[in-house]
Amino acid sequence: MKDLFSIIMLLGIYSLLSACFFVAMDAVDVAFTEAAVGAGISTLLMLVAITMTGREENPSRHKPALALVVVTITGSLLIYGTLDMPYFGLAEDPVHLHVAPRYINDSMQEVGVPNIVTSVLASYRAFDTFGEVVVIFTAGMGVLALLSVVRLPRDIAKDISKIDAFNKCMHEEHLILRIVTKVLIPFILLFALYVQFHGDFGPGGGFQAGVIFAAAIILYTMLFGMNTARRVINQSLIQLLAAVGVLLYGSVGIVSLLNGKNFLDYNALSADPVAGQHLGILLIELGVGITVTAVMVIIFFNFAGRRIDQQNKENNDS
Amino acid sequence: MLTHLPILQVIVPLMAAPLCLFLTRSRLVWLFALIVSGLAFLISSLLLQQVMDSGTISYTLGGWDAPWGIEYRIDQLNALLLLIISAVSTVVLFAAHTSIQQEIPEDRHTLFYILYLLSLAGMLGIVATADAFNVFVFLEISSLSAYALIALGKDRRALWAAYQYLIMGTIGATFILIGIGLMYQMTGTLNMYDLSQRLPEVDNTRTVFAAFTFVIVGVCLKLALFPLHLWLPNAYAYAPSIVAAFFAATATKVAVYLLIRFTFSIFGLSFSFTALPLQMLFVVLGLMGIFVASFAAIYQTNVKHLFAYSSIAQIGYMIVGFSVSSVTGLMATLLHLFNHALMKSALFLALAAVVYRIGSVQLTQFHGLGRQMPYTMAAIVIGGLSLIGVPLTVGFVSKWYLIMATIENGWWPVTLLILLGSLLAIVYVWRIVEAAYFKPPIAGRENIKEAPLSLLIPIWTMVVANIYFGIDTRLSVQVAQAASQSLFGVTP
Amino acid sequence: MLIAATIAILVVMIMAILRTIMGPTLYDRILAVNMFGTKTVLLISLLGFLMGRPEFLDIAIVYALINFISVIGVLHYSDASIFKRIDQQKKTMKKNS
Amino acid sequence: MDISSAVFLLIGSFLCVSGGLGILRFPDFYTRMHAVGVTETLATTMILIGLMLQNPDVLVLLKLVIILLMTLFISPTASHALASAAMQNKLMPVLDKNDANEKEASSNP
Amino acid sequence: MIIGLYNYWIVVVLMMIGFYIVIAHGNLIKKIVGLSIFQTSVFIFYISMAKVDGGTAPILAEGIEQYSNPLPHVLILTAIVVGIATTALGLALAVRIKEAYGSIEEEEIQEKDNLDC
Repeated sequence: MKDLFSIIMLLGIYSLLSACFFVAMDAVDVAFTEAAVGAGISTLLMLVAITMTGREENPSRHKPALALVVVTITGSLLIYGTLDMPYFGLAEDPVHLHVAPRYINDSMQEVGVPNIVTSVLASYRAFDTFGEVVVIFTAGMGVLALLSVVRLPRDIAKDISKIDAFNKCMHEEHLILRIVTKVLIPFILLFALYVQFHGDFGPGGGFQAGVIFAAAIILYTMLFGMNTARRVINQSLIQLLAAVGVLLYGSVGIVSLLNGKNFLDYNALSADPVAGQHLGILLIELGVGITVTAVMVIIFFNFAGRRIDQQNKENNDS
Repeated sequence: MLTHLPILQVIVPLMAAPLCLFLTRSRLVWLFALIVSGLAFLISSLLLQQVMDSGTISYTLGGWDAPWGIEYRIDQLNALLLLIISAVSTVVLFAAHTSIQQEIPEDRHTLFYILYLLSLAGMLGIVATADAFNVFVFLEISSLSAYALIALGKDRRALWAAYQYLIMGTIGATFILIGIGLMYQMTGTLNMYDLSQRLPEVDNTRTVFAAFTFVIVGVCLKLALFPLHLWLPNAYAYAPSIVAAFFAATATKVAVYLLIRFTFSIFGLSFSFTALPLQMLFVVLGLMGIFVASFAAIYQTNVKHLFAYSSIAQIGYMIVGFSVSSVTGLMATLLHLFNHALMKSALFLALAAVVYRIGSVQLTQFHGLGRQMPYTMAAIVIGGLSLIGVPLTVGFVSKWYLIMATIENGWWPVTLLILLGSLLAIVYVWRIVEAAYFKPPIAGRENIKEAPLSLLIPIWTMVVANIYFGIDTRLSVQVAQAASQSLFGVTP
Repeated sequence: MLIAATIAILVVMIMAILRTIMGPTLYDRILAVNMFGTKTVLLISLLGFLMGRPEFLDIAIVYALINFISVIGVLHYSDASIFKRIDQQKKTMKKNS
Repeated sequence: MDISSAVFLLIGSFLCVSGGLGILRFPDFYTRMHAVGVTETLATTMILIGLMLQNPDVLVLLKLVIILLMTLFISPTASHALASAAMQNKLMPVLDKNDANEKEASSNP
Repeated sequence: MIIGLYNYWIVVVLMMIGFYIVIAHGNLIKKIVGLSIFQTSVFIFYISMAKVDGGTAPILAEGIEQYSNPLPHVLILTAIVVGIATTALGLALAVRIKEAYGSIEEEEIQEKDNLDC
């Protein structure tokens, strides 16, 4: 298949399917994230990218022979490796016997959160999650470094005049889409908040909420235009927000350091350990949510902004 | 606060990176980053001292005990690595402000420092952690920032190099992830120490064998070991000079560290060297790396390319030392790790100075620079001598131990080949010397001045370190020996 | 009965995938993907009941949302954008003013 | 209760399958669109009502209602946007049978 | 054995499809798509090892004895984030490469580079 567009569609389907599989495998949190990220954000990013890079794959010249050899070797090594694997789904696999039982049996007393995934994510292995937030932050900064376009005050003034023109014709076009979106967006935001704060009890948490929040903003941007969105959401402010999320997460850790406990030990936050854990998880999830929202919006805005910039250049040339 | 040093080591640069966004002026951000990096250096020296005095330090994050929570575990090996990384980073950052003025557009400066600090924190995190999955997370932090930093280079080929690096690096990281998954599946744990306890029970299974292979291949991709090195030369050659200096001195070292950690500490010596014909494989690949890369280096016309290929050759030496699998061999590897960081940072910083003055690193542009930029060129010469392994430089010390190790093992042909490889180094270093000192200056470029002091100071810090550690080997040898002995389980 | 419904939906999903692969036009593909998304929402809800833990319907809500957003996104960024007309209108407006 | 739920689920499944057949067998984009657009909303409604009759607790019921409302909101909107996009880009419906065969043959290499 | 392991074999096949796309295809976007498939398959591998027969999602509720293993879920949540970060950065690079070289085919780019040298 040479058309990148359909390839990306199929990738979206693959992602949806794997998310269904995750649900069937009891990994509800993962399915949640995969749906929002794989089928939503990542497909969108790829679509924006191919509008800038062109849709057709050059039909010529693969080097299948070498690749096939490498793939066959790797694949057969993996198959060879699976032969001694503990069978799928048995309760006496080593995976289920060593570390995990403590999470399942004791996390309620130690952390006090019914969703075990959240308690492992945000407390037992909180430092991994900190790393994860930093990865996202890094990606945001990387995309900024690669794609950001310098906007002179002159351009911004021009944009504002464009918005006014845009607003005039807006009511005539796509009335249905715009109205439905306008109705939906508050609900989406509300739902994102629910996911953010309900993560202790059901699937969800800061990351998923952040992605949904960002998705709402992206939807708005697509329907009401980049310039309107830029006026609502200040670029440098959103960059600072990305930093604030990371710092919020980190400062929870610093506070526990200052209270004489180890980094990210939430018991330092309150006299009662479980209350401390609750507070800690709430704060760090908030940090995750803020950073993820901000970075997703940064990434999308920079891709879309680059595209508009390219179009403007083409227009000026012609 | 002293008990919290292991975590502070990583968290200080990590938290400083987002803070940079709040500072507006490029100079201010630079100062801040420099201070942070200096602080990291201070912490790592304190840590090394602590480890040498009182043995391994363990630090549990979040207060959860080891196999359940994430643990930081600092022994002599990591302490040495932490010191190398933070020291190089500090010296390189000192030169950054001057060097990036010409190579990176003004509006990207803050982002440059942020990514630099993130990359630093990522590498420190990989080294400090004792949790296999945490390694993967921090590996990605350092690599993602590395891709972006390399892509900041002026030449458009920087983009292509960064893209290739991204593909190769992600494949490597995914392989490591598969390996970790297989290990986890067999043992149910992710903590390195716990893994090393539980793997022997299952180490005759095919799954563990596959896990080992995947981890090794993944690490070798990051390491740029000979047949997998294709991403490295362009990445170093087209990245901004400062970035090249930082990565040439540290990035591959971290990968070597991972290799040592996985083979020696996690899978254990007896498994690692019996499951695969690893010893044979690595000696052959290492030696081939030395020769192929050295020959390639001889034919380069771009000096950054030349030194990048020389880096691949030096990795070959490290791998040979590693595959000898004796205390001396590993010690040679660790010493070479330390020494190569010193040499390469000096050399690439000197190249940064050349770029600052003449804007190019083509060999033909070097004509006559010996007289026009005497101090910079002298630094390149000393660094080059060190690469060759001339006595009184650090290069000699590590080559000496390497040769000792191979002789100890009775591998005479290998010893000879190592010496031969050093001869090749003479050829490529000579080409630079010839161009810089024995050719007349290019017409119309008579008034090239010496590099500014802000570049010369870091360059010469590294050069002096090259000579100092070549004469006074007590510190480096002592630490390397202690680390190597502890990995082999020998009590001194 | 839940199982029967699940199987029916799986069959329809396969049909949708076939249509996505076959094309022929871009819009057929978008239509098939959109349909696939809706069926995924149903499948997830059914799976929740099948496994006896229906409280995870949040995921289905997210799917419904994401599905909508991606259809809008696809239309927005496909070659034949519905938003082109607006751009053209804007251009003519600029010329006039 | 169980029986009514089963009936609703069955109707829903049937509509789903017929929609699926439609998308596979119909000759051109607009007819396919018609098949999907008509069945989709009703099928979803039926299946969701079937699930509601399974006797879950209040919160689950609420979520099902939300999903139902959202589908009722979203799927017609999406269909509308898709159809109008196709129309604006001058994708013409196939009007007689020979035309359909030709078109399929030409655009399906 | 077949019943016990078939799941992993399918995962291996999926992984290798992704891996093949990455190394065999010259189009930069397609390489990233391949990478994405490769990574998603690794996620599936992790998640399948967490499943316990008869277990349910690891969210505590009354009257449920058997839960699936939560740890791989946590790891994969982190890995998904890493995956999207890599994808975003890779796409950004591809866009810049298109601007600089006017192409996103590996071979054309290398030809242009050779011309430069």
